[in-house]
Amino acid sequence: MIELKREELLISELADLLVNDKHIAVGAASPIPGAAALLVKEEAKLQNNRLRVTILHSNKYNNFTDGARELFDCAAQGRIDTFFLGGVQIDGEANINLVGTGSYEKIQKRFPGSFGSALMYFVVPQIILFREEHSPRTLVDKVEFISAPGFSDENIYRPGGPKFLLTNRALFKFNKQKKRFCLLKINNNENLENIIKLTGFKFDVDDKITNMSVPNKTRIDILRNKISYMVSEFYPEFADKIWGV
Amino acid sequence: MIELKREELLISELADLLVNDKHIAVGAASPIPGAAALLVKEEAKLQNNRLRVTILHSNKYNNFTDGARELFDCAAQGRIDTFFLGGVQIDGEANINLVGTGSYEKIQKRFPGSFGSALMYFVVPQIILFREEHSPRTLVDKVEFISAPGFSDENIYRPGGPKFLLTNRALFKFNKQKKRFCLLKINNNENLENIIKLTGFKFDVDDKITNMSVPNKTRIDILRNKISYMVSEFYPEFADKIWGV
Amino acid sequence: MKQFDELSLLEIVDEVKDGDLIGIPADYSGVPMEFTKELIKKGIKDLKLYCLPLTTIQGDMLIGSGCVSEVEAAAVTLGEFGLAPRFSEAVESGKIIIKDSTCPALHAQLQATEKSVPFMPLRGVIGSDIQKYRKDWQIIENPMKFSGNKNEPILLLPAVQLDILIFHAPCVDKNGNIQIGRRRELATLAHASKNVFVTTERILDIDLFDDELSAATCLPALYIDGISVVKNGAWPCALPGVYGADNDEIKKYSIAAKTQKGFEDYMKNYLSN
Amino acid sequence: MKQFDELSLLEIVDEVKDGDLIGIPADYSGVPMEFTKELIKKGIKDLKLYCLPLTTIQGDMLIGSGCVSEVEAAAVTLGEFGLAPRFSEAVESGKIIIKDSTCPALHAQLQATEKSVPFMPLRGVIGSDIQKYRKDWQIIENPMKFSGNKNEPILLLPAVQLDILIFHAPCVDKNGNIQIGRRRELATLAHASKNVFVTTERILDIDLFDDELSAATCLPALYIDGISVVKNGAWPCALPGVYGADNDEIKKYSIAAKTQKGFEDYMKNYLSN
Repeated sequence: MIELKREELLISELADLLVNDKHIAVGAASPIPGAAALLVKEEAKLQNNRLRVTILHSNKYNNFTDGARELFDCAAQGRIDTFFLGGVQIDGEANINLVGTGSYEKIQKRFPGSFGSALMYFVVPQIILFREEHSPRTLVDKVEFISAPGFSDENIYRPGGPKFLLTNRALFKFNKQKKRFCLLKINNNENLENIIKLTGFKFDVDDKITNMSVPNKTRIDILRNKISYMVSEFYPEFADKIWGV
Repeated sequence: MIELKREELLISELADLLVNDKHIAVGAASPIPGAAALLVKEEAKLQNNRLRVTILHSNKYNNFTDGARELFDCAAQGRIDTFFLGGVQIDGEANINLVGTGSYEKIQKRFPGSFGSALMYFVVPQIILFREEHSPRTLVDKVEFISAPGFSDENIYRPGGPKFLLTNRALFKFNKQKKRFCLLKINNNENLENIIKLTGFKFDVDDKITNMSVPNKTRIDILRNKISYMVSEFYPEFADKIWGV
Repeated sequence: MKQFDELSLLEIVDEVKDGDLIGIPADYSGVPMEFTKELIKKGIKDLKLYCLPLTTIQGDMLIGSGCVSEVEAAAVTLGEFGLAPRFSEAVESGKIIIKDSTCPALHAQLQATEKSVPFMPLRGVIGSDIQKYRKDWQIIENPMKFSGNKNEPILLLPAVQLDILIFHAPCVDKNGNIQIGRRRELATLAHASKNVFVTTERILDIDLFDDELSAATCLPALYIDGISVVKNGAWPCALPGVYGADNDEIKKYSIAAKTQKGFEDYMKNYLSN
Repeated sequence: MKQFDELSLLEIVDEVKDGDLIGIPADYSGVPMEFTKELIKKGIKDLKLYCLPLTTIQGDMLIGSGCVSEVEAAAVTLGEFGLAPRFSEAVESGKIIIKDSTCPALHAQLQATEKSVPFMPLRGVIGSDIQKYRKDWQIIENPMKFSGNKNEPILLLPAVQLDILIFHAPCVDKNGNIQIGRRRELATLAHASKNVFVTTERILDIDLFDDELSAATCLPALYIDGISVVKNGAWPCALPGVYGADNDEIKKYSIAAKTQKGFEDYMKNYLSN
């Protein structure tokens, strides 16, 4: 059996969520989503399907020519199917916080800021929340600052929103009607009790809950022999750490 | 004495109005304003002054790189000092009509349309109205369609507006307070009575009314030996007709 | 796997439906005349032309051929060859609806769609008869506390989304990126259009995105639904940087089209070539 | 007659006044670090940073040096080297005002000024705490009869005009046109700024407008008030297409700047080089 790195498993899990996309965009500081997008693009190519990937921190995989605003305009136009967002905190209603902890006026710990989340979360049909750390500190009952809300009133223009949340330990699906996450998959060395303990919000559990799926050999080969080198162009430290390329 | 063409006289008259500018823009179908702008730029160069000229129908003298909207954005930003507008009809309150004659709903004679006049007239500090034909048909009491109004209410944002009107026969200055043109100069072979007869609107007459000024030899030389060739790049037919270049 | 769909010209023509709101590039942006010829041959009906910001012979031919029900433009003109005769006649006789506009408004309405906002504000225009006759434009009092002027009326223009856009480009790279150079209004048009097709002089065997500077001259392939190679595809209009306008031909047209009969004779010959 | 003013770096620094609202380019747009060093040496005060849309070491150094009273940004970060420590500390201790924003809002506010309109609408954002705390942002009900949705709340962002913008560019042509390539957010910044100064690696002996394709890569000289040649002017930040970031140096900074003392020691050395 192939020894699989944790990051490779997450890349493969994300890739499974992208197979129906035509255009995937990847924002700042996202080597794992970036690798997943390139992996799906490569697999699509083998099946003679066309898939575009825009990776903002790459020159080679950046499709835009209208300056830094084009990502947001393009997303608002409905031309991006999937985008990834993270969060210092993510809560059970899929609100995300990229700003800090404590009250906003007297902030305790200040983080970088909300980036483009406050628009992207509204307009991209499939937002995948991705946060490696799965702990009561990151997955909270209620975020202390809403960089972008998980849902909106009926009269708000919102074709997009949260679809999945992936962490080191688990994959959740977001139920828009119930405004609640549902646990779909857990990492192989995890168990439900521990996930419940480490998650700061309440969630549903899918009837058919499974382990995360181990990628087959073909996928692993593509990832290690091809995607690794592509990723090294724009995330050299990550590519070096995981694959030594 | 040098035999001066009518067009050369008009170019020289326009040039005199541009000497304090830093950036002059010239729109569609305007060989005489284009030549005047390039002439002033050339004269500025001799005096070691910097003057920019943007001629939309030229590649060489087009300073813009943000597409066709940049002229309007640039003007709205206050970065264009002078622009030229024409009109199928121009009236005594400096309203201009580029659309047609007769009522709008049952138009008699349809002309091309208003182009960018409805913005440029509001934002460029010095708009020079230029219409070669000086007749009761072109200079009317009241335009039949307002492509752009000569003045606006106090609460309307309007840093720009009409400053001068030049025709084959005369140069008028627009008085913003009185909303009325004032005759400054007449062409050498004209007289005041005839101008009054051929002008469809009432106007004031300046105390110091003069003939149009004949350009000096230096200016004529620059025009014929240099500007003529520059103009031939973007208005070849005009340059050929006037200067045979 | 090719990164774009290479189509025949007729396949592109088939994508245009009766009643479509179609984007029309100005004479400096690459007029798709060969496409227009085939569109007229097809007998398309009820097109609504959205000109950014003007049209010349392309619009006049479509109007004269009875393909058009509505035109939104800042100008329809044959430039140095005078009025657009079929346009003028059609407006004078009430055959088409003309939504008179002004250049920056035509840009702004597409920029609203580019950003997916319902409207875009614009200064100027207020007090003109253009504004007076545009029932789809609205004026509000400036609602901002800290920007603009108190009590200032502000014109709001609706977002306009085009059904389809076709333009002619000098070249396209092997991955379907379109070289538009300084003609960035083509990007605005494409961003605001549901479908975009391009006719081009040639397909290059390189990827223009391999070099940062040549990348900067491109409209990215992601906005493009199909490409067709059509030699001299802008004739008799100019294709800036590649060939100039055939002024003799446009002049010939401008004279012939002064009457409907003259136009029809001209078109019979034009369409059969 | 030279078509632009060639200045010394200190002449550009002198154009920045205490209290100015200054445009700050993102790490991918050409960060003018040599300029920033001189600005800190000068002891500038009360700068308001307008980041499009984020700042990295440039903003953190200015904040740590006490030059800044306010920051409007979508993020302040050292990227892969973690939080911007002087920024975080200054916000936590209330030393600076942070106007939290989101990338598209920062673009749109400048686009409003680019068009000289008092505001720009934006979708999204409503219901976030970003919006809640921005008293200069307003929400109106969509006033349009025929576009957008009825009863839809629309966020309006005020036009923002910058006092001054400084960025670092790979090269400039002999007539003062700036090669910005795909970094067109620099054009938006320049259009919305009262004064624009550029530091650059070199001045080319050609006119980039002589060729249509190279013209398309430029920000025109007409927006530029002065240019200074400064070799390695972005170090330790990257100058895309010319040199990469000096990651060792940024990492060194990120560690030193974790404390005010460490920051001061680092800066003493940095400013004296």
